[in-house]
Amino acid sequence: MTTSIRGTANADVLTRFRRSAHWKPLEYAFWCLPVLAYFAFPGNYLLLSQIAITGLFALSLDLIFGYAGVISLGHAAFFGVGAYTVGLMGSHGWSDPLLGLLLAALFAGIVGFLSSFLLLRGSDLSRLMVTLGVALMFFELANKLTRITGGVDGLPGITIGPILGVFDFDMFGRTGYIYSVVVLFVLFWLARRLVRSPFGQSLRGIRMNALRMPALGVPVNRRLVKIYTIGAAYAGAAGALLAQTNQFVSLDVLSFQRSADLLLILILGGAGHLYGGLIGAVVFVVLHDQLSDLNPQYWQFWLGLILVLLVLFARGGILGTAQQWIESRRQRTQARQRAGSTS
Amino acid sequence: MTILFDGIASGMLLFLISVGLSVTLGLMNFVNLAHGAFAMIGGYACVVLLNDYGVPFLATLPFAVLVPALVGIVLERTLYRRLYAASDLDQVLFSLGLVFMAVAGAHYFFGAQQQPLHLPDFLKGQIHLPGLDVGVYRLFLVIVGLVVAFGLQWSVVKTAFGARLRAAVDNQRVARGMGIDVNRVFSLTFALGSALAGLGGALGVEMLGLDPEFPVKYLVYFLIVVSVGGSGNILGSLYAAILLGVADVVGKYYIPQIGAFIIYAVMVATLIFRPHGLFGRAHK
Amino acid sequence: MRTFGGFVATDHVNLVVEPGARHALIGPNGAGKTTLINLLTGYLEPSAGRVELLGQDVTTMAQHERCRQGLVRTFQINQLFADMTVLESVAMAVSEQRGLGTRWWKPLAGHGEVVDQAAAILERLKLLPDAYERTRNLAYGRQRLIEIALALAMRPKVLLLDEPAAGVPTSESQELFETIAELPREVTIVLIEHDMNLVFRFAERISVLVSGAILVEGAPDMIAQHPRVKEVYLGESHG
Amino acid sequence: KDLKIGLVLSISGPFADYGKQIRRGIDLYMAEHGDTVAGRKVQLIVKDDTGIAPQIAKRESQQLIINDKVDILAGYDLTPNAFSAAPLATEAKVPMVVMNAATASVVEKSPYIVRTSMTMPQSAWAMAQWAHANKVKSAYIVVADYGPGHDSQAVFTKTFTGLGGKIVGEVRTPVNTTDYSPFLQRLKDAKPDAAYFFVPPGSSMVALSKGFRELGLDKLGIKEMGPGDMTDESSLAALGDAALGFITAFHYSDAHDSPENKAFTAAYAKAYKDDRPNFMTVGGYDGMHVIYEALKKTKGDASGDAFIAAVKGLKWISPRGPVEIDPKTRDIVQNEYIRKLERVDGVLKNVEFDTFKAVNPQTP
Amino acid sequence: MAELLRMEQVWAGYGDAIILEDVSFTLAAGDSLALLGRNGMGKTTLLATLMGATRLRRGRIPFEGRDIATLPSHQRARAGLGWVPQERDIFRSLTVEENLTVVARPGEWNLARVYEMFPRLQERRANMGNQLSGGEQQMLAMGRALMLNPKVLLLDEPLEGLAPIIVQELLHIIDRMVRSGSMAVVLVEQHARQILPITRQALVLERGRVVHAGPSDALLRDDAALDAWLGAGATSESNHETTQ
Ligand SMILES: Nc1ncnc2c1ncn2[C@@H]1O[C@H](COP(=O)(O)OP(=O)(O)OP(=O)(O)O)[C@@H](O)[C@H]1O
Ligand SMILES: Nc1ncnc2c1ncn2[C@@H]1O[C@H](COP(=O)(O)OP(=O)(O)OP(=O)(O)O)[C@@H](O)[C@H]1O
Ligand SMILES: [Mg+2]
Ligand SMILES: [Mg+2]
Repeated sequence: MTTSIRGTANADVLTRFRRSAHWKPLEYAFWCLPVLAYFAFPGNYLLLSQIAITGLFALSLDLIFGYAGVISLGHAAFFGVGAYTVGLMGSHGWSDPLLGLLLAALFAGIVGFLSSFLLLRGSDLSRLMVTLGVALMFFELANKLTRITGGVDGLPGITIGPILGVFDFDMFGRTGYIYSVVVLFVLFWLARRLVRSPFGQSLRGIRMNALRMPALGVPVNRRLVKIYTIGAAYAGAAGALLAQTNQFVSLDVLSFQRSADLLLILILGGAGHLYGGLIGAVVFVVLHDQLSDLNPQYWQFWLGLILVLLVLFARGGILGTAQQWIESRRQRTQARQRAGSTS
Repeated sequence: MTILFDGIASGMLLFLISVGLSVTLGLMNFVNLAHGAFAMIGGYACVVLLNDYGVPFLATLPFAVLVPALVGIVLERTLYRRLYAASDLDQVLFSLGLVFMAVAGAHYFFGAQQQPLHLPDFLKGQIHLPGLDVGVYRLFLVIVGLVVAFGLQWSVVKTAFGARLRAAVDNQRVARGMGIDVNRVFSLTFALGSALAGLGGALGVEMLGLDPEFPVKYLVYFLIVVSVGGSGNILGSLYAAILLGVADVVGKYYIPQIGAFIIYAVMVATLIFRPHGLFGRAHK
Repeated sequence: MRTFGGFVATDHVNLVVEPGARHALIGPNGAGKTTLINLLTGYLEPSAGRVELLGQDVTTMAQHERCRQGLVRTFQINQLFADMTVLESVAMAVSEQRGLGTRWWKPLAGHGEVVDQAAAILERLKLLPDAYERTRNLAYGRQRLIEIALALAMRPKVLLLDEPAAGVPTSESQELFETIAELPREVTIVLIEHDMNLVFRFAERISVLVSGAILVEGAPDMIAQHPRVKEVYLGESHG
Repeated sequence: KDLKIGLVLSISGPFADYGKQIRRGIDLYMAEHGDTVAGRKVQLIVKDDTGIAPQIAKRESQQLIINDKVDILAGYDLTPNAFSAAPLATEAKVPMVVMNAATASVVEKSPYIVRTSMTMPQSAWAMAQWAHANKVKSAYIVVADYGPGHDSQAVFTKTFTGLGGKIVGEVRTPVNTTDYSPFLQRLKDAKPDAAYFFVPPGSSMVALSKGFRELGLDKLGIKEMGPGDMTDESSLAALGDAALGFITAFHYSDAHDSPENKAFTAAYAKAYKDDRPNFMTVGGYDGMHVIYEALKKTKGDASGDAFIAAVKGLKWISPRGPVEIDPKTRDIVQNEYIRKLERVDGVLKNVEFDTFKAVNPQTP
Repeated sequence: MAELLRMEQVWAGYGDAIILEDVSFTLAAGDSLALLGRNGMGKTTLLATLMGATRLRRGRIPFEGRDIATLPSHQRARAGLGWVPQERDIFRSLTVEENLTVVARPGEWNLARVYEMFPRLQERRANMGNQLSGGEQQMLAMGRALMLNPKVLLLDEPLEGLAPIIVQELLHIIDRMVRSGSMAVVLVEQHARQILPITRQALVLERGRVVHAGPSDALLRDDAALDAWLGAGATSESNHETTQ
């Protein structure tokens, strides 16, 4: 061990840190995938846009759960608010998609802001239950207001105008797919900046040790309210995308199943990495699609089995496991070097 | 009066089907969402014996307790054990996986349809008292519920076993280092939780029905009871269940329009004001 | 005054710490020293009484506000960020101190001054070699240093140290105290410590807390000779 | 060239039983009538929509159209799923045979939709008519708080009060209600001549009828009635004797007395032991019938316009009785039977005892 | 003195990381061992390895003639190892008294004796474990280990955070226990000066390896060696600047 790390050594240490926020080659590669998929699977644009939308939805949960550590089993509430915003606008003749997206995010954000105050105290379990309770109440509300929401049957006949007045949503879902991916990318890019900023770092701090943060001058509650609102707005945007690409909204956008699946997707991919939600969405949606084609009656069984195996052998989700693997390899090489130098 | 009694009885049913979860989640701190699957095993054990083998209802109950307990022990030894130290979420994910498998399995073996259950005559009907009509089965539930609650409280929570369990939950590594056989304590407790789940499942068939979706359908209710009661507290779950049952039934009688809202509203309100449940302590 | 249920943990403590003081707080285990710090920083609310900071009443001020006013503490039992690297933890604290905590556009690593300052603190505490190590993988003693580093990052006006040297080997605790002693004279320091070598060398004034109340207060020499203090706290070996 | 039919059904999830029965109806029909029609071999491609999941249903339908290039879409056991797929049928001009989804407005969502099941209003209308004709002056309504419940409630109320009956109380209960006693207690206090129920079959129905008897409402002479979904053949086993005497209006009972139904039930019993056909089986069975007949007429042309033209006005004797595809709405016109739940030779049956002929599916 | 506990060429660590390399020592009944070393050198890891709470890669650990290397942790405790973990690790949701009784095994140490030794604990007996002051937790951890009536007591920095008067008392008690031969003790401590006088032999760890083993009194006199292994200040109050 050397004790004097002045000058160049110090600078070296810091450059490594400074570089940590740059885009990595792997990330560039990742974002080529949606483009490749566009050419590779022309008949599957609906599936692909569903992946993008689910990915965005998972991203929204990652912001509040993966970074700030606020667990939610009711995230579908915001998704649903976004979807119904677009749906109701669409069935009343307000068909501009970008305006719809914006308003959906706005409304979901407002609902998120208001409900965030319910979450400020409490343990994981109570947060889980409070979010769940709120979402269930939203579900019941939409169910009861059959006249406005169409209830279980849903809101058919939503008209969505062309994007920017030019690109029409077609049956093959091509426009919808490009639109979803572009929205996803833009929002991802913003989120990426956010989580690497001081604000994002303070969220991680809150997740790891919320008790310590006030002693660093951090108003924990205010930060939580902020990120919860942002996460809700993101979820609302995802809901809006779903409503727009499907031109249909029904109660299932608010369902418990959706919240639960979402949590599953995020954990599957690995929470707290931003990409975890996206990868989880790809894997989950594709798996679901394939398994239910192969073995429709028992696809749930295989899904269950995969979950169990995942938790037993690949904790931390796909990205978490990859990271662990890299870290343990690093440790092993270190150990080997040490053994070499001491002997 | 009758409404109040019905409320208590429906609370007792809530308690019975979720008490197993109070044990695994509340005492062991394992977020076992597969609780409903164990309850379902108990339910099917009861129904199959009753319908296919003609075993009388009460005589099926021991099996409804034993079968899930055995399954519980086996799963605990092989799978659950590896996850005690895992995060809540990993436990959630894992047990959800089990639920999915259980649902598909039940589909495969028993089909998608509701299972019939026919109570013996002495458990049917109502006793009419002045001003109070008491459903016999409801009364039966109330009695069983009380026996289970107080039995558990005195045999597990307040004893040396309970202290060892809490120690093991607080810090497994150190508990082992202090000579506590953590594995055995956990195995036994888990088996107990599964057994209670099975009992609740069997007793619940009459009122909740039984089909492969059972573990998913009532999951939310199990969780509500345990979280409102506060984890680590059996009697807390009992009081919470009764509170919820009464609120639900009374609400439905007097203001039926608001239907399902009541139970959720009670839960959310409770958890906002008492984040660790009515009787819970800060934990974990 | 603070009670837990019926138990009185600190009882009508009147403690005045002068600006720029080097003040030690000692007393038997369970005397209420940590509780007192918790009260000062707003971690606990007093059942009765007032807390003033630099002439301003802060009794009802939230914890983080007091911290921003310069009232900074360390914890007796480490309160760290297990999954962050050492550099990240400290850089986070620095950025909060500079009021950047709500900036969400520029990456933390892009705030040059913040990173430099964090690195300087790590260097001062000899933590640089572990800059990229995750906190949880460090031995206890090194984690202890991060606790101090976080406090230093907050540029305290008043620094409350709760057994900072516990778990740090003697050799390194010496260095640690030198680092603390190097802090500018304007910084007021209140120290809780059971290692009398450190206390007597460092403190200019000592208060002895017993059963939630101040027993005596005075210069180190006086305390070391005080018979009651010897009886309840120091024992025979000192003085 | 093969005739590809894309089936979108609930094969997993809470409605798996629907998918199963519809599929059996289809298979029975094909077993009886061969797998070739108008010179084209019929090929089924089955997709699972996993329950109420409109975007999955839409996606599966789209893939069926684009990737599998199916000629006909069929299945659709749940209304939202049918709604979401309807625009695709319109855009691709593919016929869409709805075999269950029962909300009245489904057929309006695309000119290429034809329905072979039923609508909610049909049974509610028939029930109200029958109640009025049988001296029921006042009724109390208990329906599950969701779309179909709301529909059923509205049609019953409108028809019944139109005929001069009185609704003395109504309540919408949460879909997953397990204990109906508070609601039934209110019903008891209101002392109606009859109770009109609509709750999902399965656990809710079991709980409802057990509660009804536990409170002794049957002994007070209050008639129990409602749409026949609640006592469909698949759920009878679980119901047991708890609902004996329940009066329902519906278009199909496996106890329907006709040679067509005898043959149908016999074929079913032979193929699937220990199980009984229900209205969904018939929906699937008749759906295939419509496809076969239409193709015979068009000589194998399954393009949307030709197919729909051929379907309009189609008439045949189904196992459920005489039926017709309404040329205007492409919806099914059929008899509604009034039945009573009884044990016949130890088996629970919906025994038909009254008939309303050719009931219009769109709010009669 | 008869051999009680031995470590033979033990390699151990956490996960993939190997911390202890080729560590051996022997402890006789009634013997006492001071385990020294700077921060992060593996002292805690060594105790945890004895308790079976790390990943053992290689080596044997005979205890009373039986190799306990493969025994699960709780059986080692029952066989006679008593552990005071460095971070105290009090059971938070048990009261002070439950913390003590939950691990109790028959022997000379019982509730009354522990309370006699730490009257403070008796005063706080109904407190929850997580509502104790730092020093009280330390006392409780010590008391809890004694309730096991172990043959070997493993103490990981037990003096940390205790008031000087208690420290002196505790050192006395340990000294007495060792002298009376009732219990063997392994003592980890930063303050070498305080414990070398009351232990018989000393072991110094450096980066997971044993760099010195020998009688305590010799080491106590050998300032140079102490300086080299434990850093300046370990030996004297005066301080020099840099050390490697
Ligand atoms: N939450 C609590 N509930 C009840 N009693 C408590 C709580 N927190 C602390 N105490 C009690 O208050 C007393 C003072 O504790 P405090 O932590 O302030 O002591 P201390 O002086 O810091 O001691 P030490 O030197 O051992 O750290 C202790 O006896 C402790 O048991
Ligand atoms: N759980 C763990 N996982 C991985 N590495 C660990 C873990 N605990 C400790 N280490 C590493 O093992 C090494 C030895 O740690 P150990 O705690 O045994 O040191 P120590 O000598 O007890 O130090 P201290 O005096 O600070 O208590 C350190 O380098 C530490 O980083
Ligand atoms: Mg303290
Ligand atoms: Mg250590």
